[in-house]
Amino acid sequence: MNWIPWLLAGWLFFVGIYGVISSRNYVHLVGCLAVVQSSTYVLLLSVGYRQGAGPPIFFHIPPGRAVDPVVQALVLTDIVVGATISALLLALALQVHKVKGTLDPDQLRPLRR
Amino acid sequence: MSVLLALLYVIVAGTGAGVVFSREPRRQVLAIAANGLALTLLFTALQAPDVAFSELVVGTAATPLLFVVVLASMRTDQKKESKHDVGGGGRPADSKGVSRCRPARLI
Amino acid sequence: MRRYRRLALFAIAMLGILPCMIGLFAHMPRFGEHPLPYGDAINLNGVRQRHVTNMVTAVNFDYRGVDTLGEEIMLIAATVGAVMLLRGSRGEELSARPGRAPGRPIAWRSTGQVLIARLMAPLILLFGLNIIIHPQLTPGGGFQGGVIVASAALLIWLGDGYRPWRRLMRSRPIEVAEAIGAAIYALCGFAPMVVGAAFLQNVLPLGKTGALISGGLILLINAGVGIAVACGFALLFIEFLQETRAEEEPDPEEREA
Amino acid sequence: MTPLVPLPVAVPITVAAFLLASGHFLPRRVPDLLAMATALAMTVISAVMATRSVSGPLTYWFGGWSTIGAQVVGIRFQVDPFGAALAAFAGLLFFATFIFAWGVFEKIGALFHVLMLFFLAAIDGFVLTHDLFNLFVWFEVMSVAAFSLTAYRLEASALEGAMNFTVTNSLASFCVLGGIGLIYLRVGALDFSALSQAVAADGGDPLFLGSFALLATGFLIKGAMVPFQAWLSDTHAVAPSPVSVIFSGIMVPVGLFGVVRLYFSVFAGSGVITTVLNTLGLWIGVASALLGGFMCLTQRHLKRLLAFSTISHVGVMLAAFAILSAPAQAGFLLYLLGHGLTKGALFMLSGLLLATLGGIDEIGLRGLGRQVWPAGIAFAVGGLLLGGAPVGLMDEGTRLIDAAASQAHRDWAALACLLASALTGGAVLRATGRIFLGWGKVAGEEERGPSEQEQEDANRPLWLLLLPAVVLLCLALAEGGTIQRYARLAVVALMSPGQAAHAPVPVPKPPHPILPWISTLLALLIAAFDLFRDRIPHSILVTNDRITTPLRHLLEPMHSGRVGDYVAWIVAGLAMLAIALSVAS
Repeated sequence: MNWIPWLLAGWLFFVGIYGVISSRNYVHLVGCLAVVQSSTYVLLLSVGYRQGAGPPIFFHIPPGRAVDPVVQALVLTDIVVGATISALLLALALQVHKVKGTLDPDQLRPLRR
Repeated sequence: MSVLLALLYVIVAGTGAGVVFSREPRRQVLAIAANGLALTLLFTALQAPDVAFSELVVGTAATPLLFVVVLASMRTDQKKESKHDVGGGGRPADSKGVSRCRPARLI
Repeated sequence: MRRYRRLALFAIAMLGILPCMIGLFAHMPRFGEHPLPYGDAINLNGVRQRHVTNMVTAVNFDYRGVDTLGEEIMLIAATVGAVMLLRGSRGEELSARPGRAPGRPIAWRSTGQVLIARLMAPLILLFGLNIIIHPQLTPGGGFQGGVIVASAALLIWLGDGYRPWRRLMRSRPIEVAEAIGAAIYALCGFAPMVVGAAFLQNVLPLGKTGALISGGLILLINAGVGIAVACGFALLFIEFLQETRAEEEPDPEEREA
Repeated sequence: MTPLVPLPVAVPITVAAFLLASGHFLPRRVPDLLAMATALAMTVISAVMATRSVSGPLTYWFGGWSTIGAQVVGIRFQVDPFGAALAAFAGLLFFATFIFAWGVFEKIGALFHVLMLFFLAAIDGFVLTHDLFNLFVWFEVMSVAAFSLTAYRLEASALEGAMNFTVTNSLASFCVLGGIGLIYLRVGALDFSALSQAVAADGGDPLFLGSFALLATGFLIKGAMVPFQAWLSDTHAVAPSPVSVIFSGIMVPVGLFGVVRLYFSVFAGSGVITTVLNTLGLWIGVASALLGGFMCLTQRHLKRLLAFSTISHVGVMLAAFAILSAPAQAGFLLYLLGHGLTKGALFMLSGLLLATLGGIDEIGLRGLGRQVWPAGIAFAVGGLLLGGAPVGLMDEGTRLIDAAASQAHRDWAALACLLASALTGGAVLRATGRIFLGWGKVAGEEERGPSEQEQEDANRPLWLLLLPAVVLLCLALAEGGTIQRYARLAVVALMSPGQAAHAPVPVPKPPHPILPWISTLLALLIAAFDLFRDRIPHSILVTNDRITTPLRHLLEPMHSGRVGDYVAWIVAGLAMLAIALSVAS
């Protein structure tokens, strides 16, 4: 049971990377990259979790035992930024499609030599 | 660790894999939204409402929307593409261009 | 590299990584039962020191405010990059003619759709604003609220169509507003230095814990982030949706058809 | 707390925000001037901090937070001479680049300046910070600004180069974030000092090793080391040349510096990690140096050639770091500065060729360079410097590295690095001879150059293009005595964070003075070999081919341009690090 969170983070990380490696479509690749990214969120939040503690919000309760707010702060901003980076990648994919008419990374080759 | 939490982890493992293994981009958009939803639930269970909220608006709404828009514009783009390419040799076959810049023997 | 060779390389690498990962897991502390000194320090002192009840906000905009400045910059850099990329090939002009995939019927908006969109847009907008202004108390804040606000504007597109939406969403002012969002953050950093405090030091009165106006500088910074995020996402939506439009002047051959 | 410390990060960001808001309304030249002034001001501020921090680190707590009890809750910058010197150098390079890019990016208004200023702020934050997550934030800002700058040309190759860059470097960020998660799991802190105490207490903890493997992977991807290097050549070749200047001159070396900083500030207490760096790190460095040098020689696209030479030289830097002794780190700093200046100048010169001659293909440009002969002289000087000529900063660094290597009984590494310099220098000199002197006719190959139109705007007078490159080269040629002494001071504070740099580390016994001459001679020979193929006996050519062809067949697939391949190699590299760490523990 105790391994589950770490195992999941590792699973998401490598399954996403597998997707990136085997992808035949840039749009699909961007989605896989987002999966890799989500693995880091899962890892960080699992690190900050504490058995039986509540969220670090003390609006109704007095300050005290709660899960770690630091990792949450780190992840929270990163999620939003991650979306904009996905957008950047999608914009790249869109332009690639316009210029080349294909999205298969294996059919494209950057400037050689 | 509660059973609920374990279950959510397993669900996320499934939806994450779903994103990777749905090779058809339009189907993948749905998988991405599902993955975002699963992550939202997991983050809520991990007592991180702020993060869950973030994941909810970004992972289930904004990102899938961008994907949909990109796919839509690629489809309209394809039409333009095919029109321009009539008799033009076709762009996807640019592998010819690659063979053009064949290396010189420099070493 | 051939595809199968690439996958073989990946498989071999995974064969190396997996035992290491298992060895690592064996040494991991028990899930949810290890000490979290940093988090505890914030949880125990945050409310007293910052007069806010949401510790995540306290960390984001106060204890680790510089990180968030960097994250905001990242967001702006990414949107600027995406906008630059999309605009690069077509300029900034606005076109209302939807691009169409061949063989797809044009779906007209029903009255109900328009009605729902018009009703929902202001509600969602208010919801987003509400999220933006309450991070000191409850979950939410500029990052989440900003995305919601930008999405609310999209409902105008759903309800009334592209042109009214674009008439409202001029990219130039939105760009300026995005920059102002970043500038607010940076200036909130500099302002305390004028009175001899550190960069981003929260020198404003903190207010009463649990009140709307509490947390001092946190509120200002958060508002700046909200503006930047809302405008950044609005710009992304504008530029991406613009991509689905056809060019303003239909090609002659198409006009014949 | 001196109020200077936050400025290198905060001022560029503020100016960039102002430019983003007002870029459309300002007269055309204002963004140029403002960006230049900012870069120059940051250079000065960083230089002041560099001198001041010699007597002890300048610590700055952001937001006024330091500790609650024993727990660090804030973020601090701890300015040490090493980091401040890098920040000053970054400012200088950006200043020169802004001059060089005067008016190039008019199409996008002030956006180029906005992104570049974000970039500068990120580099400064990266080298000054004393907090692990903050390091990650600046690392990622650096990446994102760089992603956006790469694809400016919107040609197919630029887009694909940018794609590969974005995907690989995003993975680098994820690896770093994962590493942060693992170390936070054990220590529950992010401040370097707390982390280093924890590591010193139990250096063999698998969590620390795993964390290091991920962090090192992330930074080595950015540092373009074997086997993570493939993205670099695609990206540098297609990025606009002012951007390439920054990439090669500072971004990639600073990525490597991430490992240096992390090792000395956090992981130095772990014997396992020290062993692994000392062996595997050295091999990776030497392998990158040789691979870069060899691939460099096989290129005909000038910017791609220079990109591979960057891999080679950064490999030398990694090898220097991996020796782990103090003089080697001083050599690292000097080499980094010298290389950044030289390589920056060379990228500017290739940008000049793109602007004036409209091409970048070495063979296609054969003899055409005569019109811009002053650039040819500068090119030759750059080639000689890369080739290890016994003058200037790079040579000063090389001598320290060689001395440290022989002190640590790693002479073979020094010799391999010498060979690598000769290879890259030879390649650049060959290109010089071909483009500017018209030597080395390759019949029938002229037409086979890259077919894509790559010309950059030629809206600047020649002298304006040439000036920054020449200034950078002059700086690279400068007598390195003072800087060498400063570098030897700086490493003291680098290697024992928080301490003052009291006395410079002593210079070890210098290597034989003939070594740099051998390297230069070798470079000239390599260049001559390629340029005068027709006069070389056939049997030698055949033997040469017999050696190089298998090597090329081995190495070229690594740089296939397919992002899947690159990512597969990244996983392989991660596996290599993980296995090495678990074997050593």
